[in-house]
Amino acid sequence: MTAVIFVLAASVVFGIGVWGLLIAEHLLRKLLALNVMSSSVFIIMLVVAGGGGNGPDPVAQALILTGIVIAVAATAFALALMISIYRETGRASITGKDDDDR
Amino acid sequence: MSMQEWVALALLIAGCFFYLAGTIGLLRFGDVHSRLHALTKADNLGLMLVCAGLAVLAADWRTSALLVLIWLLGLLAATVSAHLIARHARRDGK
Amino acid sequence: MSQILGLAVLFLLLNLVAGLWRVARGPTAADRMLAALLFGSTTVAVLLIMAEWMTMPALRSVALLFVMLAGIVTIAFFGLPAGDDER
Amino acid sequence: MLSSHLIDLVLALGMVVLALQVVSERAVLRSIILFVVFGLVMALAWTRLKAPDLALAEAAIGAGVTGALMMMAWRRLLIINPREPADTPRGRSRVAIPVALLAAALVATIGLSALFIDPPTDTAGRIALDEMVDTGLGNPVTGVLLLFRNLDTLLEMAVLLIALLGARAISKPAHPNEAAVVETGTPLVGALLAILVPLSILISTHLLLAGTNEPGGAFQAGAVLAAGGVALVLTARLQPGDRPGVIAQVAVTAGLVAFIGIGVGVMAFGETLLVLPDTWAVYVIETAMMVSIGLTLVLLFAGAPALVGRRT
Repeated sequence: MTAVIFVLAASVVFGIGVWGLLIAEHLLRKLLALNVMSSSVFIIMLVVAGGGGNGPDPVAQALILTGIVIAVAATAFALALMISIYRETGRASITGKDDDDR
Repeated sequence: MSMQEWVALALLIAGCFFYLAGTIGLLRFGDVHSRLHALTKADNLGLMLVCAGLAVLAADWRTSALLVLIWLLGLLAATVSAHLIARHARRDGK
Repeated sequence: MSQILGLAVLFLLLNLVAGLWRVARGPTAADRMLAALLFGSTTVAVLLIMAEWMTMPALRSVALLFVMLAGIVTIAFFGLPAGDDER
Repeated sequence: MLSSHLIDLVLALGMVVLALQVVSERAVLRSIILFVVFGLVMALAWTRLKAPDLALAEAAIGAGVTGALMMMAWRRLLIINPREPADTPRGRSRVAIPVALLAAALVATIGLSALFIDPPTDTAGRIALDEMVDTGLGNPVTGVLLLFRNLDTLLEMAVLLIALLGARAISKPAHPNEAAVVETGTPLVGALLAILVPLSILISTHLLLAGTNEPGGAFQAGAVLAAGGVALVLTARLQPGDRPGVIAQVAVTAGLVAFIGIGVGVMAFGETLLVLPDTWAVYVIETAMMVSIGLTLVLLFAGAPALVGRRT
């Protein structure tokens, strides 16, 4: 029962993350949405992996642990990219009408 | 329920009561400073009572020592955080 | 007894949700910083009761980590410019 | 029993509402704060799913370090251009909602269907659990991370190093007080640090040593170390330096070097690659990884090649 609750909640959170990613124009907001999405994927991975008697599947836990650390490394690198883009172009958001105002 | 569980139950209920008091204070009070009062004082007393109840329940020294350490750190974190938040609120001119 | 521990956890979580609602609505940045305080006390109690209720002693180190994080998050929040609504 | 289902429901709803808030909030800073709260609620969800290792990592890294990184990035944007509007406009994308609903539905069907088929008997996890008994390690997660699938862990350390080198390559050197947040004048912060930073070192070594038998391990320990380091950088006790000393360079690469060194060195004794001899090797590698992860995350946060003590 716990599993079903969390899988449904995580799927909704994943949808919210996708929505956020699509509508956000500022790069920082896109990163926030991406992190929310990755968190929900981790929840689903663990719940789907099920587990032996005394707790969830250790291989799934190890993969998710690795995933959390790599997510923070990727986020840090993406933030550095964003800042240098902002320094060069003075803008940190991708607006839909980029090509019109060129 | 043994005597030990009755004592633990009493402490837990008292702790939950103070958490409730803290939350009501947070919801009802007007400005940040009075909310800080509610949160730091009532919640911390609630944490102490909950830790005491759990220590009685766990009834072993290692766990009780860890619970006391967690409570003391909670006290430290709450006091300094309240100070920083109040300072930040003052910077807004409140 | 374990049923009572479960109810205590539920009660504290509802307290947390009420507190977070207030903090999310709070007008000033300082109100939002109260969230760190909330997490430093209510969630710690939830974790400690869960450690006893679900017999998972590891949750006590998670609670210890939460207490530490509460202090550090408040320092980070302190960096928020005054009244984060404009800036 | 009823209360456990209600607890899960409250946590699940909390996750959904917070995620919605993070994404739809206008002011970026409010989104970041809500994101930290979302990470902490996620950590609670991990405890309900009986995965304390992940709760530790999610709280320390997911909420703590990531939240601090986002906040510091936003501050840097403001330093470059103080007129950056706080309320970032929301794009009008008609396709967003249908795509989001489709994605949610797809993920829900995958999750639910996987739940209701009966799992295969010999899953990797079960094999790992069976073979844990002769490794001398109590914690299966550490066992998987360092023994059965240690190539992943090795490559992950490489990813961390690449992220650090990449971030350093493209960012201008941070000027000294950019990361400092709290004027050093507040005495109370000094008192808090005097207790929190040694405590973070104590907790991280405890997590490291306990990691072989209970939840804990190099990643969580490194994340807790990073949390302490972030606190020092925030209060200007550690300031961005320009040239990394030898110690810093050795510390950052220690995890990778130790892993490769022992992993390859073992072949000299006839073992196959990356088969760790016994628990002492696990401890050595985990300690080196803890130091590397902690220092890398703090350097990424400070946005500088090195850190120096406060120039009084």
